[in-house]
Amino acid sequence: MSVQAPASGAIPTALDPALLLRIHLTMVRIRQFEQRAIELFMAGELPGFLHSCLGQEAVPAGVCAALREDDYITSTHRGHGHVIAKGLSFDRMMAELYGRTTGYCKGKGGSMHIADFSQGVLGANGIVGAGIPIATGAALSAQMRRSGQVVVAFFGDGATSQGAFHEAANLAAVWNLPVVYVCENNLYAVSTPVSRQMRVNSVAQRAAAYGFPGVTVDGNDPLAVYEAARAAVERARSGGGPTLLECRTYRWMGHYIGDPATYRPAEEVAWWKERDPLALFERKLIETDICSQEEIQRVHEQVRAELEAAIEFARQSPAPAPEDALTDLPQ
Amino acid sequence: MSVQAPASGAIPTALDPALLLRIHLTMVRIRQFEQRAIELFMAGELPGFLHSCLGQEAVPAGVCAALREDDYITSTHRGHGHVIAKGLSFDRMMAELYGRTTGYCKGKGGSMHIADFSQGVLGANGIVGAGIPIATGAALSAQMRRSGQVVVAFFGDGATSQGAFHEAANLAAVWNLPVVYVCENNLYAVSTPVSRQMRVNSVAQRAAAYGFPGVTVDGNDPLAVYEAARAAVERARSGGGPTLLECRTYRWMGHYIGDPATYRPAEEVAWWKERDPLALFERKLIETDICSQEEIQRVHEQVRAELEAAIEFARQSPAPAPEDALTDLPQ
Amino acid sequence: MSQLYYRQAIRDALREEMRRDERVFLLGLDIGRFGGTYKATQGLWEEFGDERVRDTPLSEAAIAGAAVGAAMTGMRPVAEIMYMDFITIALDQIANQAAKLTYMSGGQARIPVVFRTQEGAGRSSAAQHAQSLEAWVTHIPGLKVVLPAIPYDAKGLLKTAIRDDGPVVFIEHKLLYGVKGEVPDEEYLIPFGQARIVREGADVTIVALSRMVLKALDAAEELAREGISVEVIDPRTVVPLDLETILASVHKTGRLIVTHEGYTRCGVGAEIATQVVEHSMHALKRPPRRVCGRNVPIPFAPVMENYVIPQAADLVNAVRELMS
Amino acid sequence: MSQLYYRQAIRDALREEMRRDERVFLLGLDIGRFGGTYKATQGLWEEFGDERVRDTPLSEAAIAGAAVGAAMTGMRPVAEIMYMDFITIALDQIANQAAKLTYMSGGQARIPVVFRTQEGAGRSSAAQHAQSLEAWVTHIPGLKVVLPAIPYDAKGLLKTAIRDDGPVVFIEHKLLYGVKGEVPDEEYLIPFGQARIVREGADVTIVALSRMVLKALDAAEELAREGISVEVIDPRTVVPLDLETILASVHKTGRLIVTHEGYTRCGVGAEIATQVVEHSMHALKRPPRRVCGRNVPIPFAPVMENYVIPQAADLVNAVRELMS
Ligand SMILES: Cc1ncc(C[n+]2csc(CCOP(=O)(O)OP(=O)(O)O)c2C)c(N)n1
Ligand SMILES: Cc1ncc(C[n+]2csc(CCOP(=O)(O)OP(=O)(O)O)c2C)c(N)n1
Ligand SMILES: [Mg+2]
Ligand SMILES: [Mg+2]
Repeated sequence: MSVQAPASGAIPTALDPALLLRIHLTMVRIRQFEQRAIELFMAGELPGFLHSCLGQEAVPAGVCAALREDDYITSTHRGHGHVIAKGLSFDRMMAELYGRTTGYCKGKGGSMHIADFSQGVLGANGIVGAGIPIATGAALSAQMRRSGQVVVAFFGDGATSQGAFHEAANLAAVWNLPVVYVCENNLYAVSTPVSRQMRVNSVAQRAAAYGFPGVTVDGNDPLAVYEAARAAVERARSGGGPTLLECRTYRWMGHYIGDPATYRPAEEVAWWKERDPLALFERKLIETDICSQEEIQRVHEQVRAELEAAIEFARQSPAPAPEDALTDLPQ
Repeated sequence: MSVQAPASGAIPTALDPALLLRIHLTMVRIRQFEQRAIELFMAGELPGFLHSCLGQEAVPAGVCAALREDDYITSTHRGHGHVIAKGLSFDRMMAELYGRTTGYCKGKGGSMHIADFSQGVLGANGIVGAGIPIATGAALSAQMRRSGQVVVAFFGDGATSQGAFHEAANLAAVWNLPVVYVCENNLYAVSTPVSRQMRVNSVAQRAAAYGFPGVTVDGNDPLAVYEAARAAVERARSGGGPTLLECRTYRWMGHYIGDPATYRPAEEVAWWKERDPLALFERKLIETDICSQEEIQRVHEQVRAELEAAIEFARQSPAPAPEDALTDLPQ
Repeated sequence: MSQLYYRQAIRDALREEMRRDERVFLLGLDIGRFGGTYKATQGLWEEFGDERVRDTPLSEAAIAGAAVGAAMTGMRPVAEIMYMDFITIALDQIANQAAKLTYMSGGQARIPVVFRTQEGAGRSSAAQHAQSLEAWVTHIPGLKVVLPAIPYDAKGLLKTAIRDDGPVVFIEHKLLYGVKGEVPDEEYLIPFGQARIVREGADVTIVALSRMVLKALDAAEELAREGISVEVIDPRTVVPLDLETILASVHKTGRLIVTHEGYTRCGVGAEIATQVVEHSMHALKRPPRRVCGRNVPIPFAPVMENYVIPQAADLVNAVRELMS
Repeated sequence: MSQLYYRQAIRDALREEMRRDERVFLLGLDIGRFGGTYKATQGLWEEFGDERVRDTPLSEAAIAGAAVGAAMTGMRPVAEIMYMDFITIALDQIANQAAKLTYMSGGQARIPVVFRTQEGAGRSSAAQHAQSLEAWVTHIPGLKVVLPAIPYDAKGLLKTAIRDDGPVVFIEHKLLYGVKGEVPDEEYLIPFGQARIVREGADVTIVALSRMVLKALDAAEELAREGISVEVIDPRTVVPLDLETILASVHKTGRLIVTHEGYTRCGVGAEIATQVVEHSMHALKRPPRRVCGRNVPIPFAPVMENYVIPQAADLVNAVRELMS
């Protein structure tokens, strides 16, 4: 698969500046959360594993900007960006990463399982592809309850090789469910490049097997993502059924923090880092006079303050007692 | 999905008459085997279940005519036709249906699990779709051993909704394996019409998700099947990779013997029965002067004699001892 | 009281719960107009239509997963896995998702889903259509596991399963569908975790699962004629397990047999026997016995099939040995 | 003799068998250039190339199924399921196909396939990356099940597994890869079905699986200081199981503890305890004890994770109780 350049171009004037700033804020929040999480992890403060979505911020930011608050998402092992974009707060996320009782999952889930049902986050998932049938079922539920909700399943390129993807996408097609399948194609599943995962040139092509639209967009351009997601979400909400939305992007870090990612050519990494979705978007915002460099600076500072407070919150939060492990089974 | 009329037309003159007669013989053998099996089953002579492929004879006959003896197939719950076409003999098949020690599986497998590794029959399978990854692995083996063998996976329309189909087809694409995926689209999975199994108009379309060709042919025309299979097998053997070959056909009986199949409109059944693949082919053979009505008659009689002998063989064969159940585990 | 077939009891439970609660719906293969492979959903599609009795494509992973997603978001699905052998395909959603999401989310997820399935040998269905795999789901924390043996239990337990707020694996038996039994006309529920003493006795305790309950009764009948008094206990739910009732019986009889069709090795029988021994080894006059499925795949030919799954005669022999 | 890491012992076994027999090849996720998640295949891709060290798409069902098909037709694949938790996705091919095809075909199919996988908690990987699911595969007739605890066993048993003509599930432990041990320089094989007496003792028998062998040794060491003598037995293969060695030990000590990380309920511990009781209840001075994984999903936070899987201290306590 050839690596494509992100579409450039000006910001469509029709877009509400408030929306643009919201998307920007989300991207900053994801960026900073991920950077600090890496630091904390490397400092040995966080147990377990960390899968960073640095470099992929535009996808969740663009997609979730097209969602209602009561819409649902399912997420993945690389899920911090998704849940931040869906509205989760730093403090309880950080507390979860620290394994504290104040975390979203009381320290039972950790980085890979953050969930907040009150915000429509049905859970990150450690089994690649497993969120896809779950999202499909939530869409069935929305359809049956006539709630007007839409569901987004986030997943990676690798996940499309799973049987679960196939079965769920087909089911959604047959039942015309209000679901958007968002594939973050970051060109690798761990060390395996897409060219060794599939023989088609785009993930979007796979939609042909199910009879619903498949769309590929520049996943480093939050507005391209937003526009495509908005169209797909509208389609879903109005009874038009599922869409497969492929967002081409790149993870800056290794598969997990600690993976040196020597399987990727240095030039490829450099090429993508130059196309930093946040920097590009900020340049656009300034060029289009949506906001100034200072205002952007201020956003970064606000987010930083919030994040440091969240880290403090997490550090100060109580660790679970060993026996807490015995609670929270079904009923 | 719309029901399509089988392509009619004359027999391509380029085809070797011996090949045509071989295909015809295979179809007669399948037809008669299935008819007698139904009778024996209804008479209470055969334990278990019976999934009849009456009406679908042209597919295995056409496909297997394109195979070498050392090529492999995997089969399904509706597998008698496949294994007859691959060369298995009536006597040991019947003995297996009777659950006798002389059966292909010594009475351990039954109708749904007939296998003969010496003839390349890697087994019928009771799990819908499960033969597809196995066939794919056999193709990998053939490729690695540079044996020049090709593998055919037979399966139904319903099986294409299984994750196993998706995962295996994708793997075969990536590794360019010598495998032909033959879907017998008989328009139903048990009671569920294809329109409620998928939203695409043809199974062949699903190949687009993998990047190899998908072809739809009239599955009631053994020569259309043969030609398409030959092309796909040649492609596979010469390193061209997999093909998905969809053969549109119809099962005359219910899903299993005993299923009244009330879920199918009577006109639909009648329409298809008129397109009896065997009768149509025999008419063509006569019209094209490949053989006479009498010669055809003689084939039927020969097959009948062979079949009655096989039934006798099965009836006379010893039943297993209870403790035989304890043998034949791996090593 | 009416005399109903087991399959009718299942159907009535589904119907009553669907009438009572519109969030309850069914999905699975051929459960609609076709009425299910063993006709346990017959008539429901006619009453509730396509929306609530949903035929699916042939996709067990998606059936289970869609049920999980729907359950998490306000519905109460009853998903059918046609044969328990096919649970292999759905197991990620059942064991890694349904069973764990509540816990992993720190108690947030409520997943009121029932996975109905059917097990058992005896129909010459061979190795991939006759397994009794309750041990697999029993092993996984977070799943409740129910195996009704009679129409009365089938109805009362299925209604409880549907009202339960967590995932339940509800395992029917293919050779029980055509068995009749008394079912009250008025509504009733059977709580999980309460064993049924099917027959009282003093000499040997047989703990039997699913269809083995019937065979245990046959064995007890025969043994009674020899003057041996057998107590037959049906746990009905193996998670939660009513160990107390079993222990009380063992304290009385001093002899334990556990019987199920599932493979002996690492089967539920090992668990029950171990729990009994852990608590009451001193009460056992003889070591416990397992009369369970042999450790081979299930063969096609009836003579072999009958040999690998336990029969009443096997129970009779085991009891006699324990008494000797 | 060399001191090798467990991961090196695995890799050496693979390398030697691949050199010896060109039909042996590997397939799985990221096993090639990446060297495997726990680096157990590092260096093999460099030596054997893309063809024999095959990175696959993320498709566990196809990985397992392709291995079965290749094994049936003359190859000897070693398929890797990256975490045992993901076996859910491959289980149809492992339990319904690999395990049964030989039997269902009346003995025709020869399926020399090894499913390598890795289990165990202790790395805060949470509920879907830390399970020890050996009970599932132990339950299914037709599969051999191997759990090496030390580098020596890992190498010798993996070589035996690769040469075995039937399907073998070979279960490593994620926290053992970095443990060192003695491995002979010359070739050796370890037959299946022979337990290893890891430490001799007179008072209590601990049968320990996988990483629990190490914790059992720690416990034995501590207890020795109190004058309690513990015998530690590692079955190494649970199918086939060397019951004789276990029984001999129990006859000597009269006290049995079984320990593994897998969930207690319906775990392998229940099977081993039951077999011991069936054969030798009279030899037991006290009921057998299970010190196994608690019946909850595995939590993320270390303090809870350490609580749900057994620790050496839990074994020490259990032994003290048995001795009191
Ligand atoms: C079923 C399953 N198989 C394998 C893994 C191990 N694993 C975790 S993430 C990952 C790669 C996922 O690739 P992709 O879907 O492209 O997502 P990305 O990591 O690139 O965001 C793998 C193989 C898993 N968690 N689940
Ligand atoms: C995994 C699995 N699910 C369900 C079944 C039950 N079943 C047997 S055949 C069948 C329908 C298969 O339909 P199709 O693939 O179209 O083949 P056909 O019967 O039409 O030849 C079903 C649902 C099964 N055997 N395996
Ligand atoms: Mg990726
Ligand atoms: Mg069909």
